[in-house]
Amino acid sequence: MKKIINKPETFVIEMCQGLAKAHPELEFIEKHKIVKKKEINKDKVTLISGGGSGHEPAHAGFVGKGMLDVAVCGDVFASPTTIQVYNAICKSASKKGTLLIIKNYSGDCMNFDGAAEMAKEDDDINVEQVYVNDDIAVKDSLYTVGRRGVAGTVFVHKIAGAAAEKGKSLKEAKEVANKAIANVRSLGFALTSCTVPAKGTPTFDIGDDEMEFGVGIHGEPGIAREKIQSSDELAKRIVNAIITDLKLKQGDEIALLINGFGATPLQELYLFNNSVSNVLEEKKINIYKTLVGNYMTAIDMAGASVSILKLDAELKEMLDYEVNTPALKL
Amino acid sequence: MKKIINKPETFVIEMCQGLAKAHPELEFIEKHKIVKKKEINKDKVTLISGGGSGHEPAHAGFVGKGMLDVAVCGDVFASPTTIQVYNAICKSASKKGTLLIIKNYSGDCMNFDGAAEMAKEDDDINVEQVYVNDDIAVKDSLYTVGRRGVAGTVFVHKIAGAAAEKGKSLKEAKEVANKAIANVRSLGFALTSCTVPAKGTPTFDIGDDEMEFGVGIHGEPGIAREKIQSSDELAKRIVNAIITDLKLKQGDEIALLINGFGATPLQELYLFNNSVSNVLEEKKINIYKTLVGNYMTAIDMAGASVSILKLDAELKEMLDYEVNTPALKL
Amino acid sequence: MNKLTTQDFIFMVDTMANIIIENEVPFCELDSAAGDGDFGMSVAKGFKQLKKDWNDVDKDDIGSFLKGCGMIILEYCGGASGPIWGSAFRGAAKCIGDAKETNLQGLADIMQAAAEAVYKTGEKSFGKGAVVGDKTLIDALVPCADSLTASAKAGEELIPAMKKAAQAAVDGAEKTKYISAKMGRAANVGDRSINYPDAGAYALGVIFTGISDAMSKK
Amino acid sequence: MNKLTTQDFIFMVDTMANIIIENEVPFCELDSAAGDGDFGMSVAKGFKQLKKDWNDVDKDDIGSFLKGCGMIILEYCGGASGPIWGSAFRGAAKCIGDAKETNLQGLADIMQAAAEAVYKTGEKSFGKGAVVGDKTLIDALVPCADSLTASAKAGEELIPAMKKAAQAAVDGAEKTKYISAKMGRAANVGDRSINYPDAGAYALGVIFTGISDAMSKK
Ligand SMILES: Nc1ncnc2c1ncn2[C@@H]1O[C@H](COP(=O)(O)OP(=O)(O)O)[C@@H](O)[C@H]1O
Ligand SMILES: Nc1ncnc2c1ncn2[C@@H]1O[C@H](COP(=O)(O)OP(=O)(O)O)[C@@H](O)[C@H]1O
Ligand SMILES: [Mg+2]
Ligand SMILES: [Mg+2]
Ligand SMILES: [Mg+2]
Ligand SMILES: [Mg+2]
Repeated sequence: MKKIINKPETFVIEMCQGLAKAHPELEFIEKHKIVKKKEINKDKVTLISGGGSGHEPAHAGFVGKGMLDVAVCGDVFASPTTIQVYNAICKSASKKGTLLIIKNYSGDCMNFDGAAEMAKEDDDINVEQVYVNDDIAVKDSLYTVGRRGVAGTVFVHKIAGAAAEKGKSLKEAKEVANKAIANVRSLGFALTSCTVPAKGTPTFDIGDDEMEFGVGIHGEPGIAREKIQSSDELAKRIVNAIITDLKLKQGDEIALLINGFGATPLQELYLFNNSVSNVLEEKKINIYKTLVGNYMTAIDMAGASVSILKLDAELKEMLDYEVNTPALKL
Repeated sequence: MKKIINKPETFVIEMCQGLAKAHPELEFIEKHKIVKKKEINKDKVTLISGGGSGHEPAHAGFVGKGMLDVAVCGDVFASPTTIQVYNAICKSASKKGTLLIIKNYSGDCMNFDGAAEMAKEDDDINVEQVYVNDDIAVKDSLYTVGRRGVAGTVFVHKIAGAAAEKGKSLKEAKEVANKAIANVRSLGFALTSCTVPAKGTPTFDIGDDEMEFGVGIHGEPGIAREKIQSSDELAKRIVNAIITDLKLKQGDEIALLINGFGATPLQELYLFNNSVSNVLEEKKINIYKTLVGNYMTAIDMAGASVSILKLDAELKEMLDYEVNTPALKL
Repeated sequence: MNKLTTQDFIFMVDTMANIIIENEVPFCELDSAAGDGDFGMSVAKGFKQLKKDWNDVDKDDIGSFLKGCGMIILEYCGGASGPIWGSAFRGAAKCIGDAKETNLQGLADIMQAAAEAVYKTGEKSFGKGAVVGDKTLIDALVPCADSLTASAKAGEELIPAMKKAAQAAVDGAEKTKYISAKMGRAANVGDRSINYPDAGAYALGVIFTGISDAMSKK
Repeated sequence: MNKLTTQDFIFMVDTMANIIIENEVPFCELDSAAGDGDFGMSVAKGFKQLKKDWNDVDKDDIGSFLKGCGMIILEYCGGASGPIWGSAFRGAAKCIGDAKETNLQGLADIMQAAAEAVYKTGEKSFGKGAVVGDKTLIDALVPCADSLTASAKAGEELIPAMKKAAQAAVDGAEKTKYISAKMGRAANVGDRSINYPDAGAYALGVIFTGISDAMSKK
C-alpha cells in the first residue's frame, strides 16, 4: 500500500482535520466525525449527507453555501453510525427542519433512518429523507434493494442546496431533491482497484488489460469484467445506456458530470469529456452545464463515471444558483 | 498502461478539446495548441504561461479572470515550440504588453525566449519574461541551470494575474511576479512513477516500500531514493527544508499549497495538509491561506509537494483578489 | 453444566469480541468478493470499543449486560453492521430482561429474539427484512437459533446443543455460497456474488464455533 | 566519391529522419534515466512532420534544403530539441548558402556551424551555451565536427572520414556516462545523471553511424 498516511486507525480523523484547517469556515467535530458549517443558518432547511469516507471530496467538501450544512463521516467505506448521524441532526437543527440525503446502501439507509427516528421521537426535530439511486449498472428489481447511489448524488446536493438556500420548505426541498433523483443516472468503470487503508491490499485483482465495467464507488463488481476499451468506445456505450434508461430524446437539456474515481488524473477526465460530449452532440442532446473532476471518488481507484441529469426549468434554476464549497464553486 | 485514452498521438488535443467543451468561456486553437479566453481584454497586461502537457489542470485550467489569458500546450512533458508560443503572443496582444511566466526548464526557456524575440522583432509587441524556479530539491549552483519551476508557479500565476487585472503596467506586473518567485519554495516526493502516454511504461522503477524524495514534476529523480516515511515525518522534513531555504521565522505569514501529483487522492492530500499545518503551527508560522488539491501534476504520479509563499501586504492583496478559472476560484 | 449465568454471558461475549478482533482482516477479505471489504473492520471497531469500555458496561444481569454491549456496538460499528448487530444485542437483552441465570431454552429464545430484531431493522429501512436465502447473516443466525430451539425441546445437554447450533450456522453460511444476494450491499452485484459466502453469515459460523469450543473447555 | 551534392544531403537527412523515427522509444528511454523521457518523441515528432511535408521542402540547393528542414524542426520538435536541432539546421544552412555541391571540408564547416548555432541558442537563454563536458549533445557534435575538420586537413577520403567522425560522436556520447550534467534538464539531478549517457549525445552517435553506413553503401 502506497499512501500518504500515518496509520489507518486515524486516517479519517486526520483527513477531516486537514480539511477543516484548509477551510476555516468549516469545523470538524471529532467526537462524532462531523464536518459542518461554523454558522448554521436557522432560517433555512438544514441539509445533511454523508456516508462512508473514501469518496472525497464527497461529502465534507460539499459543505458550504448552496450545498450541505453538515457531512457525517463514516470510516472508509463504512456508513457512519446511527449515533453519529443523530448527533449531526441535533447539532444543526433549524426552524425549517432537516433533509437527509442518503445514498442507497443498506448501511447508510439503516443508520440514517435510525437516526431520523431518534431525532423525531426524542427531540421533536422535523426530519425527512431522500435516497439517491442513480447507478444503472445495478438492475432495479423487486428482489433486490434497488440501485446504488453514486456520483449523481453531487447533483442532488447541488439542487437541494439551492432549494434550501432559496428559502423553500422542507417538503418543497424534499420534492425537488426527489425530482433530481428521478432524473439522474450514472454509470462508471474502473481500470484499477482501490485499496482500503485498513486492509492495505487491493479490494480486487484485475489484469493489466482489463477493466471492471459498471463498477461501484467502493470497488464493488459491476456489470462485467472486460478488456479495456478506448475512451470513445466507453463514452458511446455509457451514454447510450444512460440515454435509454433516462429516455432522453433529441433536444433534451442535460447537466453532465464526468467524475474521476480518485487516481485518474484530470487530463484523462477532460479527454473522456471530449468523447462523451461528442456522443451527446451526435444524439442532439444539449449539454447545459458540464462538471469534470474528482467529485465522488473510490479512494485511489483509477476510472471514471458519467452522470447525466435531465433538466427542466426548475432544475436549471437550482443548478445555476450560487454555490461556494471547498469542492464546488459556481 | 491503464489510461482513459484513444491513442497517444491525439492525447493532448482531445484533452484540450474536452476542457474547452466543459468551459465554454475558453477556446482551444488546435493548430497551435493554445487555450485562451474567448475575449481578450486589450486594456490589461496579457499573461501567458504553458509548458509541456501532463501537469493538468496547469496551465490551461488557470486561464480565466484573475489569472492567465492564454496557456500554450506542449506535448506531454515537452515544451511547446517557439512557433506555438509566438502565435500565442500574437493572438493575445494587448495595449499594455505581454508577460510570459516560464517554468525554468531548458526547453521552455529556449522556446519562450525565442518566441518573445520573434514577437518583439517582427511584431513590435512588448514582451517580458519571468522564470519560476521554486524547487529546492535541486541545488542552485553556478555550474547548473538553476532550480526547476514546479507547483509554486500556481502562486505566481495568481499574483501576476491579480496585478494585471488591477491595471498594473507590464513593468509592475513583472516586478510583483518576480517578488512572488523570490518568495516561493517547493519540495515534493513521489510514491509511484508516472507513465507518459507515448512511452506507455513507467518513467522510473520504484520498490513497493520506496519513495523518490525531491522528485520533479516530470518524474525526474530528486534528492534521494528512500524508504517511504509517514505523513508526519515527510511534513516535518519538507517544512523544515523550506523554512531554512526561505529563512522563515516566527510570526511570518505564508500561503500554503499542498499539491497532488495526479494519482494521489484528495483524502491523502488533506491528511498531509494536517501534518504540514501542524509543523507550521509548532514553528509559529501563520498560515494565511491554504490550497489543497491537484494543481500541478505529473500525469498519474502518486505523491505530493508542499509550496510555501512568504507574504507581505502586497502579495496578500494580490492573493485575495478575485479569481475565476476552471481550476482555481476564490 | 446446564445453566448459563451472567458470568457465562460475559465470558461468551468476551470470547466473541476476541474472535472478531483476531479475524478483522479475513472478515474484510470475505466482504471484498461481493461487498466492499469493510465488514471485518466495521464489526471489529465496535468490539474493540466494547473491550475498551468493558469496565463501564453494566454487568448486573444478563439483559443489562447485553443492552450495554448493544449500545456500544450501535455507536461504534460502522456500515450496516452497527444497526444489525446493535439491534441483535438489544433484541436479545429485551428478551432475557433482568434475569441473572438461564438455560438452553432461554438461550434459544435469546437467539430467536436476536434474529427477529435483525429482521425488524431491515424491515424498517427496506419494507422487508432479510430472510433465509437472501444471503445475509440471517442465513447463519436463523438455523443456529432454530437448532437451539429444537435441542431445548428435545431436552439435550447445553454444550452439545451449542456445538450443534454452531455447526448449523457454519452449514447455513456454507449454503450462501451457492445463491445470489438479495439483501445488503452484495445484492447490488446479483449473480456475481455466487461462489462467495456471505461475510456476515460466515463470520457467525466462525464466532459460534469459537464460543461453543470455549464453553466446552470451561 | 568525394563530392556531396544537394541529393546527397537530401539522402542523408532522409536517412537521419528514418533512424530517429525508428528509435523513438529507445531514445525516450535514454532520456528517462536523468531527464524526463520525452526526447525520442520530441525529435521524432519534428522529423515525422518533415517527412510529411517532404515534397514541399525547397530542394533547390543545400542551404535552402537545410533551412527548410530547420524551420519544420523548430515548429514541430517539442521540448529543448526544437530550438536546438532547429538552430543546428539553420546554422548549417547559413554556412553552406546556396551551394549545390560541397566536399569534406564543406561538410566539416557545416558541422562546425551547426555546433556553433547550438551553442548560441543556449547562450541566448542561459547566458552561456553548452560546451564539451556539460553532458549534452554537444559532447557528440563537437568531436564529430572536429574529426571532420581534422580529416579534411589531412586530405582523407570522404566516406572513411565520415565513419571516423561518427565514431568520434559515439565515443563522445560514451564519455557522457562518466560525468554529471551541467546543462539541460539532466543538470537538475546533478550526480544522479552519472552512469547514464546523455540522450541527445547518444542519439547523435547512432544517427551519424547510420548515415555514414548508408553513405558507404550508396
Ligand atoms: N438487511 C440485512 N439484514 C441482515 N443482515 C444484513 C442485511 N444487509 C447486510 N447484512 C449483513 O451485513 C454484512 C455486511 O456488513 P458491512 O460490511 O458492515 O456493511 P456494508 O454493506 O455497509 O459495508 C453482510 O455480509 C450481511 O451479512
Ligand atoms: N543547452 C543545451 N545545449 C545543447 N544541448 C542541450 C542543451 N540542453 C539540453 N540539450 C540536449 O537536449 C536533450 C534533451 O532534449 P529533450 O528531451 O527534447 O528536452 P527536454 O529537456 O525539454 O525534455 C539532452 O539530452 C541534451 O542532449
Ligand atoms: Mg461498507
Ligand atoms: Mg521534455
Ligand atoms: Mg461491507
Ligand atoms: Mg526530455
